[in-house]
Amino acid sequence: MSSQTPTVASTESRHVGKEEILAARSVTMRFGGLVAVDNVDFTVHSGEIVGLIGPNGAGKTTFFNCLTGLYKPTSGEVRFSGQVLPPKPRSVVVAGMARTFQNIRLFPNMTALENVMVGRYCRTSAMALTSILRGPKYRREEEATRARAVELLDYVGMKGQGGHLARNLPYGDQRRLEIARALATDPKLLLLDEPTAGMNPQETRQAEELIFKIRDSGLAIVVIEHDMRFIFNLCDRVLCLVRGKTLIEGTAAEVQSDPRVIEAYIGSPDSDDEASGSDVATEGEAGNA
Amino acid sequence: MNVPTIVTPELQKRFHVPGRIAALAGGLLLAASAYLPWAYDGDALDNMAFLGGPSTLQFLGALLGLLLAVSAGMAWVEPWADRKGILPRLLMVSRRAGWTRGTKALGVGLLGFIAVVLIAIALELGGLVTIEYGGWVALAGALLGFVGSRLLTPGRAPSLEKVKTPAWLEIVSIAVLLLVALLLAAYALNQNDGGTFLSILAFIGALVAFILRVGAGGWLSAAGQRHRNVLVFSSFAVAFLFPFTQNGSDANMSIATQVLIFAATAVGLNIVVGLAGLLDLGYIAFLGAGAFTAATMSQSAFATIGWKPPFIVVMLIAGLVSATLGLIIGSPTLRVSGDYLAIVTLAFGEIFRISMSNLDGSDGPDLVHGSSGIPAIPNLNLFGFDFGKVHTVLGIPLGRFSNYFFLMLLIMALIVLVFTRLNHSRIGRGWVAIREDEKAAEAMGVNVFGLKLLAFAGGAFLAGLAGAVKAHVDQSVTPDQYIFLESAFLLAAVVLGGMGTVMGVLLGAALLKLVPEKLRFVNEYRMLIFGLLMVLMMRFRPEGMIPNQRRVLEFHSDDEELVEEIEEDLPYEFAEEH
Amino acid sequence: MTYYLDQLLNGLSLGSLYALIAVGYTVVYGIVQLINFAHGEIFMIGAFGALSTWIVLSWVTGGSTAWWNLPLMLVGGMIVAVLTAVLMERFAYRPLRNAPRLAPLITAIGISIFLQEFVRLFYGQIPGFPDAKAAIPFPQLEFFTGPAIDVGGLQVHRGNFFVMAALLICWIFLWWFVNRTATGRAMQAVSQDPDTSRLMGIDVDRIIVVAFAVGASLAAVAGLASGLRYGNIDFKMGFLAGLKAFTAAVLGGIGNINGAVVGGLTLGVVEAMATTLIPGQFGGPAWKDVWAFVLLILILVFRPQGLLGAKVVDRA
Amino acid sequence: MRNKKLLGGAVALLSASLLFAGCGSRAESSASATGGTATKTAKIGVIAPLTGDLAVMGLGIKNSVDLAIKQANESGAIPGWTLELAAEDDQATPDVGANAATKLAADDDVVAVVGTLNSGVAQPVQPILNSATIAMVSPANTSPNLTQGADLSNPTRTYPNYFRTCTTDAIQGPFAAQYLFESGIKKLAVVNDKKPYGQGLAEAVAAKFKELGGEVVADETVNKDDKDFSSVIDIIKSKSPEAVYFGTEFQLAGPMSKQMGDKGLNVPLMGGDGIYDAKFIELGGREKDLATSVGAPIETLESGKSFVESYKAAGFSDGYSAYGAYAYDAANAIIASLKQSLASASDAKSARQATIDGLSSVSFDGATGKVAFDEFGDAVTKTLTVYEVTDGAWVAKQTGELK
Repeated sequence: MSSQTPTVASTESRHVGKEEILAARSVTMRFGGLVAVDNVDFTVHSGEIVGLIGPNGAGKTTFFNCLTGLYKPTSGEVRFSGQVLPPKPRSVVVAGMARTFQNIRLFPNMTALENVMVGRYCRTSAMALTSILRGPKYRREEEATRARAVELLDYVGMKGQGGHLARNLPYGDQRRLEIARALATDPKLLLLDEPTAGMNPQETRQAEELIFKIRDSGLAIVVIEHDMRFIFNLCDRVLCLVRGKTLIEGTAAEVQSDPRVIEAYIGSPDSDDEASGSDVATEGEAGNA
Repeated sequence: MNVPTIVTPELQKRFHVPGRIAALAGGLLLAASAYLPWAYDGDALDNMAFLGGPSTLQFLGALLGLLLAVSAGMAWVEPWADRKGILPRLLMVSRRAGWTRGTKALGVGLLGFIAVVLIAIALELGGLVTIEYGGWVALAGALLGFVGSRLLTPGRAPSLEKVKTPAWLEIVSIAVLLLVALLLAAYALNQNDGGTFLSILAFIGALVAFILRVGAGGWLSAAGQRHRNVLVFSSFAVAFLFPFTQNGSDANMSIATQVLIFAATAVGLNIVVGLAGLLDLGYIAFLGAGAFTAATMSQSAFATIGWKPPFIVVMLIAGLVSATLGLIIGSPTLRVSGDYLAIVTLAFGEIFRISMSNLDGSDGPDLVHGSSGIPAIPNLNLFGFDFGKVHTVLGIPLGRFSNYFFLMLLIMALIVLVFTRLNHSRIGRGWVAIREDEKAAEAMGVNVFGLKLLAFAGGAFLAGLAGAVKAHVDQSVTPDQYIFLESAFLLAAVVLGGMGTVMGVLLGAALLKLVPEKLRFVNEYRMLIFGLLMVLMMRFRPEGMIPNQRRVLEFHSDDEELVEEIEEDLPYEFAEEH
Repeated sequence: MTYYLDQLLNGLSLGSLYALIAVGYTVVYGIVQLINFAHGEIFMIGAFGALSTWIVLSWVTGGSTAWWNLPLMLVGGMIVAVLTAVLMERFAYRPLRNAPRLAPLITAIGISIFLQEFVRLFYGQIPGFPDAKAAIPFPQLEFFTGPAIDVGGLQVHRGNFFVMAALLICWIFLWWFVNRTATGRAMQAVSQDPDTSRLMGIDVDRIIVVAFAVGASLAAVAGLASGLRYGNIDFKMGFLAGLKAFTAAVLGGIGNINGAVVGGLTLGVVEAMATTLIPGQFGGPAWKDVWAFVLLILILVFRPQGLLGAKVVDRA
Repeated sequence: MRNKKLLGGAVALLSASLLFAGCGSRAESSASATGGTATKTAKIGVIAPLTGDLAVMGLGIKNSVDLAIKQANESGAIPGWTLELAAEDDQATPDVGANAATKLAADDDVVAVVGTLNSGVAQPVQPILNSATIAMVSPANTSPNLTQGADLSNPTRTYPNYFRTCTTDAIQGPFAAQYLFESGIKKLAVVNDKKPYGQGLAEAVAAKFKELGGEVVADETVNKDDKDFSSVIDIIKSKSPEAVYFGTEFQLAGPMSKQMGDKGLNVPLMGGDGIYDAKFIELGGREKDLATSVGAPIETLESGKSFVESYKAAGFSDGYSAYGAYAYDAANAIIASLKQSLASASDAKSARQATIDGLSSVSFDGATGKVAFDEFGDAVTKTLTVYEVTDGAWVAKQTGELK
């Protein structure tokens, strides 16, 4: 298969001794006649940042959704820490995989702190009766939840902003809050869907720092991004998808220098998809700027 | 709201001082008019035909007038605050109050109050000629006050909640306020005359508007937050005292008991609609299921189930039966949401009603005698306490409905406890998250389906409890009591009062049940008004009378000034009001 | 056999009535994703409009029930129904277009109650009009009512012919309107993507008004048909009919005009057959509405796009 | 210094106004308003739907009671006492009815109540009035259970304060069955609207008809909100009955009769007193349709005629409707009992028990015939009349008693 390029071997060798967290094997996703993801293999090890790139319509988000249980792959399997997870978003979160959304999906009318506290939902256990009776155990758990949420807000650089409603936060903070919320689920793997979309260079730099900080704390991270500079600064490894297929997988430097990637982004003259071609062109420029 | 601005800011700037004088004079004029006769004849309202002896309503009017004068005049008194002494220190506090805003609110409220009184006099005695000169003086005063207050510039926003006050003062204020509320409510309820009742409502409305706009509301709610237990306890204490104000009459207690049953059901509905954001148009079925369960297990000769356990057990079973129905009705939520869910619940409600009328022996098993239902349900007897008897406490006889009122009060306390504690817990956050964005909630590991079912089952359980008591209060249960319109009424109580709050729903339920009882002359038009009210509320104040602040933001997100104002008020973690 | 054909015919004629009303739900839903819960009341208003027209005519004609009253009554009913629907859209729904989903639904319930009560309380106040607090007899026009016609052993009520013919004509007209006129095509565009349509210069507000008006016209036809067929109208007639018609719209696939027609006919036949075919205690007329609602729930749960498929909207 | 004066002045003004409110010249005035009247007051309550769908019938009841009270006051029927009307709206809803009953029970002047219209509303009202020992006489409740308890084969009176002037389903139904059977009909279809009145009546008809040896070929129900009965009619038609008995009110029966005709089911439709109304014919009732109504035709009774005349003379804006005459009789029965109970009473409240006791022995000729109550509180009169639609109007066909 196309992923069996020599580059893979070299990256694998770099991760000897590291635990394999996520392993997708020949994942295929069909919608009717359309093959959105075609036979993709993908591996993530603990403590690494992997980038997922590709022109619009390449199937990045669909692949993401397959990984996070929003879609059940038509064929192939996704193993997380060696286990095949049931295709339910909830079980995926409980297993230790958390995500953010391309178009921010916070709980707009909850405060920032509450948003993060919702993230703790799957790591806490108080049920209806305990919540009504409020014994010492409940109080301890609630206190711990709040403390953790405050801590996470500090961690992503939103100290003291917990009282604001999510909908009224500046754009950059909303992105950060989404990450804090995802971190609240105690993930082993964090999947970020275009974390810097729409950000200015300064905000992008801050996001970059945040992501490094998270990686240094031992989490594995998968990032979808169009901003090439961002991706190549950040990622240990990069997977490039084109029309649902793996074009290349390798270190940032390898992918960056691969002519096929540039071709995929800027489009070859015989490109059959006008719309995506032109979109990609502008984005490619932005990325290279 | 697109009300054209007649009073422009420029106009206000120019006529600020005359406006203040006019408001002051109007208030004093009104206060003075209370000593003049307002009505030609004593039959209207509470007899306003006397010179020199104000009736209660006139006295209340005078009180509002004085309040207007004081509030309008405060701007001139305040400069003295720079001196020393105890009085100037009080004035320092007054600087934090929004007197001008209060004056404006009171100007409107006062005009409304006088208008209601005069219209009631004219209607009850037949024509405007029956209004005596005092009435016209009062109207002139109110108009003067209104125009004057409109001409004032809005002035500063109140910040009374930042005033540091000793704890005893706060506690005493809460208690006094609730006692005043009790007395006002008791007084209003004892009026059988629709005009008087409406006038008192107008008075309360004007007073509350004033208190809120002045900023005392902020202070009170801050005080209430600090002494939440005192607030909750004294609210229930005051409600507990209510039957003792009735001199042994059961007439109002009958209504009050029904208000409580209705409100308890509405609070249950509020879990489903207000917190979890699932619209349920068949909610009355749960109340019905509870009532039918209790009826079939009661001591009534018409009861169809031979097993007659003690009432506590019956109540639990009724709750569980309702909760089971809730689970069934909630199960489509796995696949259905939004408007479709509303329609599914509506259909379930209709299925419940039709099925009950069919369980009569000819179209189904004879479980509830079909449309005739189960009558002659005896009174409860709990631990030797006979609910049907009159019990005399401290020399005040407490009738049958008072007994049930106390029982419902206990159940209400339980329901409020359940509602608020769930709301401020992991579960409550999960519900709100589902309401806000179901997909995101699921992706964050919230057990969406489980929580939705819990909302349905929990709300239904509470309604089932209320239903079990209702069967005994009404002493008969028929399917006709549980029609779609009742579900719409419940929803209206939630919507009018304020989604997601307990206080709002209590207020909404009380108004919806009380107004038709007290305003007999609108009876024929009550459904018309009710329908119109629902439309207008959605248009102009969709967050309800006592809104959950979250909702205010949801509905008025484009009003930036308001958003900022509210955000400032928000506590660190959105501790919701009650 | 004739018996079952009779029942089938009952079902089809009842279903035609449902279908005429269901189109109103579906057209509006297709364009603004709004369940106009008050649409049943438009059907009722249409019937009252037709009756009022006849009453006014009878002041001149002395109460003639000749066939030529029909078109005039139809126009009268339509005018009143369309006017009500347009006012409703303008003053109640339009301001809520960007409000949370709950708001329009609650508004609709409010409007529904308001319209019923308005007719009940004030219709009889108009001089010369009958009191609407109870059912009012509907004029029985010659040719369209009267004894049943014998068609090969089947007793077919003349009202059945009228309502089924009305449905057929309206259906053809709608097809032409939606596919062959500029306004119709604009409607299609708005239903696909309102924002883009606005950018393309389509007056979306106007199209929405048109959708309400089209639905109201058909509801008025249904109101007139109902009056002729059953001989009386009352202020409550809209609630159950509206609910059933909504069921029909969902059954066929809400947002899909052909779906509304198919759904209406299916529901009518199911109801008529449930009366007959379900044996035992849980069959018969007493349970037919239960079965209709069970069908509605099953459809919503297992095939929310309906029989013919509907506009798929992300409802999360 | 001045500021303190000003504030002091304000405080003084406030307290002065409080003082004024406390002691005005109002005390003596209220005394003079109630004093001075020579007679004592007793009230007869009415609980009926005065607003809403059923207001027509409720207002007829209220006006008829009002008429009886005015007549009694004019003739000085109870020396030393003035009767007053206390009408409460029950909106045809049990909850509201219970509130109305509680309100009346709390009024010490109320001695008896006429009401309710609906059996469903009577159920919660009965116990409330009973515990206040207030007599309740219903002009319209037809459910036998209200007087005879749950087990009709072993009747026990549940509430000793409850009486009624109308007949129950247990009389009217069998009478209709008897009439149909005797007029040669052997195959009957029975339909009801699933409301307590209609269902009770239809069941009573079916039972008696079978007992007489006739055949009930169909027993169907319709939904009270429906307009289309064609499915049911086809079912009935396939059983070819000779008559259809429809337990319901005129709102459904009229259209049903019309649709039967349209479908070619040309057999008479019969109903109870709920369809004995001119509106039935307006809404589609056909010639030869039948209805039963309690008592002899009102025109044949001297007392009935005088009721109709005085009702018209009183100038009420609404007609006396279906239950006006029964309500008039109910009020007169109460007044008859009050003549005894109030004579020796010091106040209205103390006469309540005696009023209940007196009602059991009341007997006079009322607007609907003889008015008296049996040991359960049911009307003793078993006289009923069958009416037939003839030339677009109800015409009395046969008056008789249930055998």
